Amino acid sequence: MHEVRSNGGPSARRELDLLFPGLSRALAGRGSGFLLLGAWLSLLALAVYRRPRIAEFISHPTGSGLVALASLVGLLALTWIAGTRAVDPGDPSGAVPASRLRSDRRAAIGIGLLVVLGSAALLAPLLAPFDPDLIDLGAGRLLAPSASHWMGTDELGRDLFSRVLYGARVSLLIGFLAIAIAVTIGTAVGAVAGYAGGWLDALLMRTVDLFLSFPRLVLLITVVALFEPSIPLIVVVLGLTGWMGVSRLVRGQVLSVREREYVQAARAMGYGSGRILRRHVLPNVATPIIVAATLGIGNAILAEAALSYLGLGVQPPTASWGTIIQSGGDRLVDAWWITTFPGLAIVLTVMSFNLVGDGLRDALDPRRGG
Amino acid sequence: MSGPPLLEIRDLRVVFRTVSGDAPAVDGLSIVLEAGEALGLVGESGCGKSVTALSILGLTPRPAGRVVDGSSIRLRGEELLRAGPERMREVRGGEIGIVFQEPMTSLNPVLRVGDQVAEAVRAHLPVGRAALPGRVMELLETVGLPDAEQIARAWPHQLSGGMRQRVLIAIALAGDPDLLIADEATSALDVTVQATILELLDRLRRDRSMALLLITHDLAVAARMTDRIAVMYGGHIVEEGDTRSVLDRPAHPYTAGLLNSIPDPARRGVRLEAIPGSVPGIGSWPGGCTFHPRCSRSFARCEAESPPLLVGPATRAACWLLETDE
Amino acid sequence: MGLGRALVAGSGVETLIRYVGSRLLQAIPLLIGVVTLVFVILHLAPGDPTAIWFNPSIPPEVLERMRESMGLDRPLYEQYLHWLKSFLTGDFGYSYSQFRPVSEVIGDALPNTLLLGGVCLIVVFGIGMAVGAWQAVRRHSAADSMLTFVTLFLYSMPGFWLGLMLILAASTWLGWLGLPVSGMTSVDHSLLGPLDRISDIAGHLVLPTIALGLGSAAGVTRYVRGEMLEVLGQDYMRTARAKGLTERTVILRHALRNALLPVVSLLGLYLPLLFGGALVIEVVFSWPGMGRLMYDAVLARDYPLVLAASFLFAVLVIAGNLLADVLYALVDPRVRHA
Amino acid sequence: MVASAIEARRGAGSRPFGRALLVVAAFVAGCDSGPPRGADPMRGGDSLAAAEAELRAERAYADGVRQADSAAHASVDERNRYGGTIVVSGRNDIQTLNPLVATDMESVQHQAYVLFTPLVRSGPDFEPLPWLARDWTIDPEGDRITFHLRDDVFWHDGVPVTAADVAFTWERVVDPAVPFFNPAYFDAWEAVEVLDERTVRFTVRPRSNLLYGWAVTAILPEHILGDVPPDQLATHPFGTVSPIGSGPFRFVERVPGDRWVFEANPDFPEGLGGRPYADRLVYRQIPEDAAAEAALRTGEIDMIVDADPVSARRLAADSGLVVTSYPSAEYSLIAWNTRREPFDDPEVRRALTLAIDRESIARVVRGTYGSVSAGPVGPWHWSWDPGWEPLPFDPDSAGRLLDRAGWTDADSNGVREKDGKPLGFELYSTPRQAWQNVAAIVQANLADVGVVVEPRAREQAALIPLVTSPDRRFDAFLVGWSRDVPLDDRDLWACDRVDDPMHFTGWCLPELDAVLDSMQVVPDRESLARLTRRYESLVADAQPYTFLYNVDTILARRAGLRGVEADARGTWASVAHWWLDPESRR
Repeated sequence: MHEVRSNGGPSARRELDLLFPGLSRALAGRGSGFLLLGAWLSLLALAVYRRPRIAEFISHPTGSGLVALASLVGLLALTWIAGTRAVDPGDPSGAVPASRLRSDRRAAIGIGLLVVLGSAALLAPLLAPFDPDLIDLGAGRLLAPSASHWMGTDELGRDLFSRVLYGARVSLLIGFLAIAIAVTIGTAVGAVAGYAGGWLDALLMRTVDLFLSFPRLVLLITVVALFEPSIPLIVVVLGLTGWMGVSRLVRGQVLSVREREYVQAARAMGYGSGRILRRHVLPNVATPIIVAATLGIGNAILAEAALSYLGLGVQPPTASWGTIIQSGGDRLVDAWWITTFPGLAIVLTVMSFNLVGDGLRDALDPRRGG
Repeated sequence: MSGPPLLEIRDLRVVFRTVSGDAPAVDGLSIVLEAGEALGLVGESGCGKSVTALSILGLTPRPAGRVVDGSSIRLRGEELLRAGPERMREVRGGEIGIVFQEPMTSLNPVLRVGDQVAEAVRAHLPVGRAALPGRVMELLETVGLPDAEQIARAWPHQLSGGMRQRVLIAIALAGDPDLLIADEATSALDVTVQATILELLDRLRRDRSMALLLITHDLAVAARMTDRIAVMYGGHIVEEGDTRSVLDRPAHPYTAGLLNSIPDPARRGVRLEAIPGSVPGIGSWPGGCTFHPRCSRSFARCEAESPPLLVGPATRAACWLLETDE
Repeated sequence: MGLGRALVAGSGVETLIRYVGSRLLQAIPLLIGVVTLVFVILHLAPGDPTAIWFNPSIPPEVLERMRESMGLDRPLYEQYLHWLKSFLTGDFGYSYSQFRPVSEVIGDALPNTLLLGGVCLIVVFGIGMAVGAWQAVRRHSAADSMLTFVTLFLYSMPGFWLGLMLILAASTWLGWLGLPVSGMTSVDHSLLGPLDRISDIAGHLVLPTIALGLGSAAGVTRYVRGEMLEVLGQDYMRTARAKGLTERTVILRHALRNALLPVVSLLGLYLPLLFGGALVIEVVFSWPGMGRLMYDAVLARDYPLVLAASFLFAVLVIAGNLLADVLYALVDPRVRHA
Repeated sequence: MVASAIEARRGAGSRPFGRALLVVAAFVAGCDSGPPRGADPMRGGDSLAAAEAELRAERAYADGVRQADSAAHASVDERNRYGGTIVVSGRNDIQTLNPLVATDMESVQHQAYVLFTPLVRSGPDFEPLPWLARDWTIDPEGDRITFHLRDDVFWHDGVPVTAADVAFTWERVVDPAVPFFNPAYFDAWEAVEVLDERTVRFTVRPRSNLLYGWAVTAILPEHILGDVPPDQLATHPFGTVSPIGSGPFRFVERVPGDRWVFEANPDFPEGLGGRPYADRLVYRQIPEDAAAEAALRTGEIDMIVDADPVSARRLAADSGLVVTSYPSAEYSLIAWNTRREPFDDPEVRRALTLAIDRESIARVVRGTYGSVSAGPVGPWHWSWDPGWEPLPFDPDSAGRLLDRAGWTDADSNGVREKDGKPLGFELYSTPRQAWQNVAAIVQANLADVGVVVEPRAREQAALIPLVTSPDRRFDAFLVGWSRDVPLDDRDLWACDRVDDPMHFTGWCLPELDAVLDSMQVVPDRESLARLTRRYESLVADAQPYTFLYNVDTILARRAGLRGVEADARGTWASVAHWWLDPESRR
């Protein structure tokens, strides 16, 4: 390490970042600096602490193990790159009205929570203190939360904290995929209905009404009974029954955008409607869709949990938060932790999605101000 | 006129809280208005005119806006900034009426027009339920609305822009105020309707010997309607005097610049001059004389020190040119 | 608003009736569509109504005869036509899992769901509007940001989990409250006088209503707060204050009336949510309503009961949306007197 | 000599397969935990010793309760035991009181003991005792039986119960148009003759448990249902809206999905015990265990029938409550589909049973209210031999058996293979919580001996076709089942009925067919017991099922409710003698 120049000019501090990304910004008292540094150090500590498990994942590669390793490396790389980027000059903070700030802060908290939850889910195989399916019918059954078992154990002696961590993977995965399907279908239907108008619009909207007035439960149970209940099935079913809201939203936006001059201009220049839709209309509709999608993921996670609680969602042994809650349902009074902790995990996750969704919506539409 | 003036504002300072600290919107404004007199407060948008009007009525947009201590707004000598909420309610509509700029959105869409006028009447005058409709009809007729009966029953969205502005004037007059503030009252209307509203305001002022504070960016409108004019820039008054003097012998370069940018039939063919640069946003006003960066005749002192109102040939202006005898 | 366009053409009551009429006409194909879809999906699922009776000692031939008596051996379209004909003539058929005519089964369950759903609706919109408006008026205050956090927290909570936590609390540290944790009526209900019966049911309503309503109440609060903020920023609020009206009048007479307009349309959206969402809550609290009935019926492949319940659910949804539209028109003069 | 039991699998009290799945699954839904503080075997403790100690303590507690009960009996004078409303709650609603259609335990018990007066009544060892029939004589050739009825039993609408009612009931039960759930009870009953108002004679074939059908099937009122066409009896409102009975209690009202209310029948004959002590008897459906427990603690209900072992542990600790249990006909099993490799090999089946820790499963799922099941006969049956031991939990010999059967872990990847095929199977069950726990334990146990288990949860109506259709698309099937007094298991094992729905395993043995056939006709109990022993040993050797655990029915009641002597005949057997301490009447 060559000597650091006395005045510790910016370039000197930059070298420190190579080893400790974000350090220079932390020294400059910038919040993001502490965050990056904290992330970097904790990821390193995890890698060191879990050396044996990493070695085992390498020797006996399993699906989830590889995902965990890949995400550990990925997160380290991300933090390093973010940390070492040149310290951006003081941004000219124009007179930003306080309300904009608040909504950004809420979005920031939401995103922060999501990053933590997401990485915890991805790194579950490394983070989990025990194997989630390890049964201990002896002394380990139904232990209350303690130092060794942060969230206690269930009736088969399995460590609840590990199961909730692994459950996060299932619930988050289902939430994202279901919304992806719902938003895709919704956007397609909404865009075509909004843009085409006329009888096609009426037909599509009547179909939307049909789906909205359809008892979702009948479809869910029948599909679960018809096919083998599995994560892809739940995702498809939630996706198929969740797109109607998005389609109405998109249609409204497309209707308003369609009248705008630049769209008529494009039409005048002879562009095909497909191109117009893709190039001009949809980008302007993107923001409300993103907001709807973010809020939608929260609802999808809630729906999956309810389904699993009714025994219709994710089938054991895969543990999703809903199934864990169901397993604790009849031990509510004396093994309260089995039901409580997965519930809290759901609330925290859904809240962070809602925080981000709210923050985005208010930031993008200041009139409704935070 | 003996006794304190109808309205006297001295060193009014209003700031807005932003991410990077408090930004001043009104920075040391002082004006005086006698009873029955018409004063034009003229300035480009963003110079703090509307904030001044709202502050007079104690309606500074909270919580972002804040009237800084040391400011003073006296109504016939009574300091309004220290008046309690009940007193301020009596003043609003009872002693000072205000008409805003945007007639299309200033009426409550879900209440009938008559109810919105009656509400204002009952807030200040001891009018019984029975007499109320009559009083409302009378008000609507005085503001020149033809079929008052039908108008009273109508909903706001059923009236044109001009008719709605007349209703708003009726509302402002409901409490027989001594001072009427017209904050860009005609800017949103098209020219023909604008003229009829201005003529109405003038007639009402005379009939009721009511003071008028006409806030506008349009010097021509101020010229027709007011006895005196105060030109506002950078949150305070830069020139003030009786209308004729300000129009004919402006002492402040900014006022001169404003006058030159008005198309005047007398100077047909002469190229209109535009004042270089643009009005700085709230909170980013330069030091010294706020106009100096855009003033073609600015010199060292302008940048250093903010000039007070100095006595000029016919008007008073905040410009160091008056002191130097160049 | 569809209604708005219709009302623009004419004005007054007869347009309203014509509009409602056209909406009801549109609803008929929709209802038929829903019920047909349910019929097809149910028959696609493996297993059939005899599943509930699948008794080891019933010889196969008896089971066969039972299937014939239910008409399950006939081709699908024939079953559908037969069912549709009887359904349209008001004969909802016999529920094999409840051993009673379907109309009777639904007759018992529907009022309970309407009761729970109705009470929830009142609580949800009552709290939502009051808290939302109160919060908006105190914008940027500590109370505002605290409430924003709390409503977000409650809005993100799974209803059934909240139900379980309420049962946990009611049977442990809140035990002294003696809140009933299951069913709709206590045991000796039939012996009670009319007044006691009402208070008995009310007692049973407390926990399910909280479990079902809290999340939605938080949702409505957030929505009303947003609407209220928007209204408070409008110009006519400034006019109202400039008139010298008291703050209370300004808020109640001017702000609230305008903010509540869109809330009425929210009512239409929440109707199906409350009755659909009630299902899990009804299962947790064993509330004898339509949700639990539907859940058991679908599991037991009780075709007539599921079809009738689905039809009713669709009617509720369509009626809800229509009601919201009509209410919106009545409340907003801009639509009523275009 | 006829044995009858209310808990019969296929008798009136039996649970249809479908219901068996749902009910038994729910029945064992809660595995148990005790309050974390108390010494609780399910909590593991260190060894089985702790579990035994707990069992002994449990029995001592039960005996103590019985003494307290009889002491109380003597202390309170018989006269003021009358009065009060007894409220009983159970997990499932009574489906109907129409005996021709009822299939679930709650409905049948209310028919036989509460609402109606059956022809005969079962004694403690299920031998038939006089009830509606004062006595009966069997002709020397044994082909005709004549019943003499009491003259003091009336329908609740005042009409006397006569021989015509008995004949009418028999005609409907055997009528093919009526979906009676257990025709096997009466297939030895050929014809009926009404000699006079009080005498009815049947021609019969020799049959063991001959009269058992009449103990569990209530007599129907001919004057009400006489002219109802047989095929409409099933959907007649008699069962759910207006049941007219002849028993100790009369029907008052029903609130669907919530409760059934009965009141004492003042005209019930003294000879049969006279008017019951309680004024009113209520049955409430509370599916959620936590809710039922809370209702019992607050006194809203007096007894939980079939309580969940989890709540039972907690309730037992409460001084104001009493928890007892009795062996029931319920048991759980894994059925191996012997039509598929490798379950056709008895060695493999035996190894799988040896490798499964049934003791832990019983303890986890049932706590002290269950025992490892040794075979098709359970502790509730009169012919049960306590000395008959189940296979031990012995993973080592299981491993050796698998090696011998050719399943070895050549590539030592922890999973045994044979000719390249790994040893593993899918274990099907419904998504009930108890089955998930059992499946998880089986998965862990078999993993230790190199067998891969994949639990598959399928909703009941979808699962039934899988396991009952001829192509039998399953390897192993975890299910709850209920036994029957006549032990007529021919539909499970008979070689000529391999394709019947219930023949899951597809395993059969000609010798076993002979044993089962003779068990249905042999007249005396000693030879019936001997044949039953032979039946048990044949099944134990072949292990077509891995028998898991027998279930004890748990009754949790307020101390103030007395006279509840429940045994294998069913909870409501002694309902007429239940009474409430005067001060604990609501």
